[in-house]
Amino acid sequence: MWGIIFAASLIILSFVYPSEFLINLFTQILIMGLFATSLNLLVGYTGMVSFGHAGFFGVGAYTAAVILQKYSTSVGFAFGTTIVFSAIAALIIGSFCIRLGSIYFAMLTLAFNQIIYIIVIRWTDMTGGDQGLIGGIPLPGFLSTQRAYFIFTVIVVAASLVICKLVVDSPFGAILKVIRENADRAYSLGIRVKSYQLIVFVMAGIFGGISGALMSLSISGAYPDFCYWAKSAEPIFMVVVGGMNSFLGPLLGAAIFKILIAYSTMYTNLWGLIIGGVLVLIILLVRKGLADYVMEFVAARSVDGPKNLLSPKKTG
Amino acid sequence: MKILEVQHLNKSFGGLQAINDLSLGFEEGEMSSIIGPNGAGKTTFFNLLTGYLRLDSGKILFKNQDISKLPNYKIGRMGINRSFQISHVCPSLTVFENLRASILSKRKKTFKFFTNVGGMKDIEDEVMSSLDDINLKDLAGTPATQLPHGALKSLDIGMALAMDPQIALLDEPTAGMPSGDRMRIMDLIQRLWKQKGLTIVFVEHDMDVVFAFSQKIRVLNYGSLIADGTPEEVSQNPVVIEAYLGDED
Amino acid sequence: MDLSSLIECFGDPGCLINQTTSALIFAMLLFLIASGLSLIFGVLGVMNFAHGSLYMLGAYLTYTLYVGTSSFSLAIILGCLGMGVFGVFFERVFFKPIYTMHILYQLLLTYAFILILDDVAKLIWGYEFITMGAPDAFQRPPLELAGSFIPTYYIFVIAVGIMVAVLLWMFLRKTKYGKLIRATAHSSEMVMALGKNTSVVYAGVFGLGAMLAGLGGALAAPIRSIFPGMGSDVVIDCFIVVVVGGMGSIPGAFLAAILIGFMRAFGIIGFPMVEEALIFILMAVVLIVRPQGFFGRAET
Amino acid sequence: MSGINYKSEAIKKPWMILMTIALICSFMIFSGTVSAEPIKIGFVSIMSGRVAMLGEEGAKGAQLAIDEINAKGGVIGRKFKLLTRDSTGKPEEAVRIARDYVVRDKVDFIMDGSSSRESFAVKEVSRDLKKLTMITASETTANTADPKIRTPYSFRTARVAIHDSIVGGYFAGKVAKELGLKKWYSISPDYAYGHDNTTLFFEYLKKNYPDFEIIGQQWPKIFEPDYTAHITKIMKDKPDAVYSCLWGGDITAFMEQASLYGLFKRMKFFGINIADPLVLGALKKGVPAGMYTGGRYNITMPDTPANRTFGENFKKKYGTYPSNWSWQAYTAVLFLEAAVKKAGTTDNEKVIKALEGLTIEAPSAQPPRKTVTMRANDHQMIYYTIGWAKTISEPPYVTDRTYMPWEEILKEEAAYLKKKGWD
Repeated sequence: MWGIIFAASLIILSFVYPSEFLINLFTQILIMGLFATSLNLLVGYTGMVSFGHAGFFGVGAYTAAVILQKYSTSVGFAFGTTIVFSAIAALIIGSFCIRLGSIYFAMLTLAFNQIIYIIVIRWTDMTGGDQGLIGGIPLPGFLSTQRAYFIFTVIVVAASLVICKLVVDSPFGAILKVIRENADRAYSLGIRVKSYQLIVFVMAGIFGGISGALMSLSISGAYPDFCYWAKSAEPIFMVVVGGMNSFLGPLLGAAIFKILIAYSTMYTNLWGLIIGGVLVLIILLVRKGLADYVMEFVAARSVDGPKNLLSPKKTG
Repeated sequence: MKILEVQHLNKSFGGLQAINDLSLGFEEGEMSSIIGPNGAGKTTFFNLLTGYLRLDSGKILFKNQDISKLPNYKIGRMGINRSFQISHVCPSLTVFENLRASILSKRKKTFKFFTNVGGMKDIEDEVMSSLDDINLKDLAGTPATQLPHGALKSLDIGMALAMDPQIALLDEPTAGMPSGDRMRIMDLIQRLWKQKGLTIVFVEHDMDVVFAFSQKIRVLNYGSLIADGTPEEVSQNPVVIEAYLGDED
Repeated sequence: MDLSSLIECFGDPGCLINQTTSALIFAMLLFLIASGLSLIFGVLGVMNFAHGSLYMLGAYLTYTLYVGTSSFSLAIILGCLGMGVFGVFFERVFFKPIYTMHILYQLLLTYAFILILDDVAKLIWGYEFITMGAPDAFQRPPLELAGSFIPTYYIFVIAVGIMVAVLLWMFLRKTKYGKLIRATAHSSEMVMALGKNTSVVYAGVFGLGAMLAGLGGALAAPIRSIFPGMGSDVVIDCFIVVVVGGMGSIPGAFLAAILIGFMRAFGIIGFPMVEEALIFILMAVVLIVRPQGFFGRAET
Repeated sequence: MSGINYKSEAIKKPWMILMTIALICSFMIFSGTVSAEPIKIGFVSIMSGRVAMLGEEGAKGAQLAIDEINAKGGVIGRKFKLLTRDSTGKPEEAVRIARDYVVRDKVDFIMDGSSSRESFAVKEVSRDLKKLTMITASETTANTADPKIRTPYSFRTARVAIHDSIVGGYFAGKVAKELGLKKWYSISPDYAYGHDNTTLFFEYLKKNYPDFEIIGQQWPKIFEPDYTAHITKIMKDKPDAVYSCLWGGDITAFMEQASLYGLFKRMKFFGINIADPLVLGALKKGVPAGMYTGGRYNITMPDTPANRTFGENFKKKYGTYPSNWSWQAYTAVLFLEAAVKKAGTTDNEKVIKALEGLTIEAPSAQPPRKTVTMRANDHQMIYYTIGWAKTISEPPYVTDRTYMPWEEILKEEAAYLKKKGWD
């Protein structure tokens, strides 16, 4: 399975070329890559544009952090509870959101995202309020070094990506694509569109929560920024820049985003100009994610000449 | 035995009475057509039958079971499948993937999460055979957006027929085709109709096609049934001639 | 949750007027910005995240003009016109290509402009927060009414807000251009079919929206501190107003802004810690129960 | 159009640094002195968005100190070099940058100039990688007072909420006694610093002036643009005095809106953060007189020659007077210089030993002292200037400054720590 090869190669890489800088950077790239891929289950595969995905990132981050800080020392239990809580949150929010179409769906997810943010800010004794969860998160011995945590992240992210890939390539995934393309047709084929949308929404919430938990353990703390609406824009950046129609597009987008921020903050305080500029260029000129562009380029070369390179614009 | 029956159906949009006290039934295994001027309520009637629209009053019976309140996906699952006036296909998916959706839904294999859909041999074979039925086998790999109009229409129809429907409601299957292609696609539909013993209802404007392929013809005008009978009866029916055929030669 | 002081406040006229004025001032500023956003969404069908940045640029522009000309009225007028021109330019260059794009690209492009415009503001006006201070004409002591205090500047802003609301409504209802805009909102293909040049309408609408946001910024400048990034919080409140009021409807935006203004003003007394959450819950409820909001068109 | 500001220099800055380093290196090679690596300090803070002044002002203060030290030939034969990076306000970025400083740039010390949230995240990095970190901005008491949270590797040269509150309560108690201010109100931002500072202030006010009552408290969210609803509520309750620890853009917005309501004419206002030069500089319409402000940092508080020269040097280099974040970063570099000189090496363990209990001369020492000290047990700087004053409408905007002797401050602090079980 290519998933195992992908994970093994990263781990070997971390030993052969042990620059800690890259390890820290790649840990965060992988975490944000999983976060973006979980959003792409909704956006790229089911056509549901959610602008509130950071809510689940925050739920995951705080659940794992609070449990490890106060209630237990087992990372497994923390992740288990994270999955359960993220699933519940996604179920509740999803059951409301799937009734609405495109722009209203985006607005409702944004509203729920901010409600989670305000709960986190106001519930000071559990979440530390505006301050965030301070005092560090005790990690068990085997996770104490940066490299150990990197390997842990690689394993968790690779496993999650493999599961996502299986689901996307399964019959369920095929039906999701039909729902994205033409929900009316799906109904006439006897497909209960709403339940598929809810299931994929919950799945995206779970993996969003897992990436949140990975992040809070990696920086040993959870902060309200994780569930602020601006955080929801980051995975959308990664999905669009990386490419919506290819499975690893969002992961590539996460790498681009993180590397762009890492190097732009090194030389200037105007990182907003750079990130914004890159985005405008990609949207106005390239109009496709990087991975999609490459895939189409390759596809055009092999099958039937360059004519379908200029595939018609994706209609709204 | 009437497989699908409608009793005193009414549907109005604001002031406009789209369907006016309509009652008719479809015999099992029968290939019948519905004709009428534009705006006669043909598509509205199909939308009501398949649950895309809620009826104001009246009853829809499928094998004597009242389905007027059921949602569209339940009706679709029971075997009442349709094609659309403007073909509803999945643009960026390939022809194969489009049709596979019908087969998967028919075989109730959509809720499988971890088996690779590419590897399901039985499904693949069935899709290929359905493609063969509608002569689209060689276009299996091309995305729907790049299909010529004729192929697009047959894909739309194919997706409905692939469901082995109890009754297939085809909304203007030959719309926008030159007359030669029309006959060819109707022959194809007729062949499948005989081969699989389906019940087919199709909406059509081209009178040659109507009279060539319908065992029964229903004429709708302003939402009410003005004629219902065999092609011969309908062609002599004065009301139809006056309201619809008019100066038809 | 202390409902007692809320009930007590309803009893005491002074407190009632106080909280009403603070509700109205918040509502009017919010309405000016949100009306532009609603108009742009109604006609262009694009949810413009960068609208908050237009409000910020309006505030900065007015501040600079006020420092330059030291006449508040001139600063406001030029500030608004400047923003109108900027809006037209902004639409022609950046927005034109995205109308037919997938809604995801639209959201992200407008979000990208928040980042860009914030940094542009930081480059030009520096990172420190700036306060313009109320112009001398309004330094007079507040109006006393039955134990309540209403600053003169707030009366001015509320008056301007209501005036603009009426003017905008009449403009859309009565004038030729207004009808053209509403027709384009309804279906741009039809208007194009009638031979009207919709791109002029689009540019005009965006310019008008930017001007309204600029006016909001200009009026907010004297009483709020101006800093790069002040737009991004306001834009969320604007979305609530647009959604609750009904996407594309100006009267809806006016009513929703006032509702949210009152919820804030009296929420602070009744439910001090959660009044912000209440507003988002309102947005969620409206989206679920009646997605088209008060007066919006039901989604066909 | 106010001229292009410090920002464009920032873009030129990397080239300037590169050039100066090239010069220094070439100079070192030719002069044959021990050509040593510069002592690198990694400064991480937020330099964009709403609170960009935290990072920008901190970096300016640190750079000024470094330039002064390097001009005198540096310390143990090596010059200092400051690396600055913007955490963009994201905690995970602050952590990643702090780790990069240690791992890639091999910095000798980290300087954490970020707001409370990111500073707690960076603290975990200093604990994790055992790297000496100077906290120069976060004022939340728990950062150094709470044994569970503080780490042996971090020191703080920022003022602490507990000290501010003790002095505030002491000063306000005196004024309240004089003017009989019985009914008090508070409006502070709803986050750790806001709650921490306000509750402690009232605790110490009670110690100095027992018979007062709090008739109401408001907690607007941080960066709230519109305080009118809060102001009208306060005006309704008609307190005698209002305490607030709003700061930066929030306090200016609040004062603008409150002066329209004439709030300051109806009640005394105790704003601990009014005297910050950024706030005073921003208040175009002049500062309303008769308010009471905490000293925070001001060129005239303390009114000593050392502080005056520091202020003038800062203005010469950057065109504006230093703010609270500037002198705290400046003092942090002075501490590092003295500790490295005393330890004779930049090895963190030894420098930590040298730093504990170290006393150095600093412009911000509270008269009569000229020095500030880094306390050994909780790594917190003490003896810095905390005073209160009354505001007047002309520069320097503050008059009749009063200070509380540090002995008493420390006594009160000890009592507080015992009560909190943190001693």
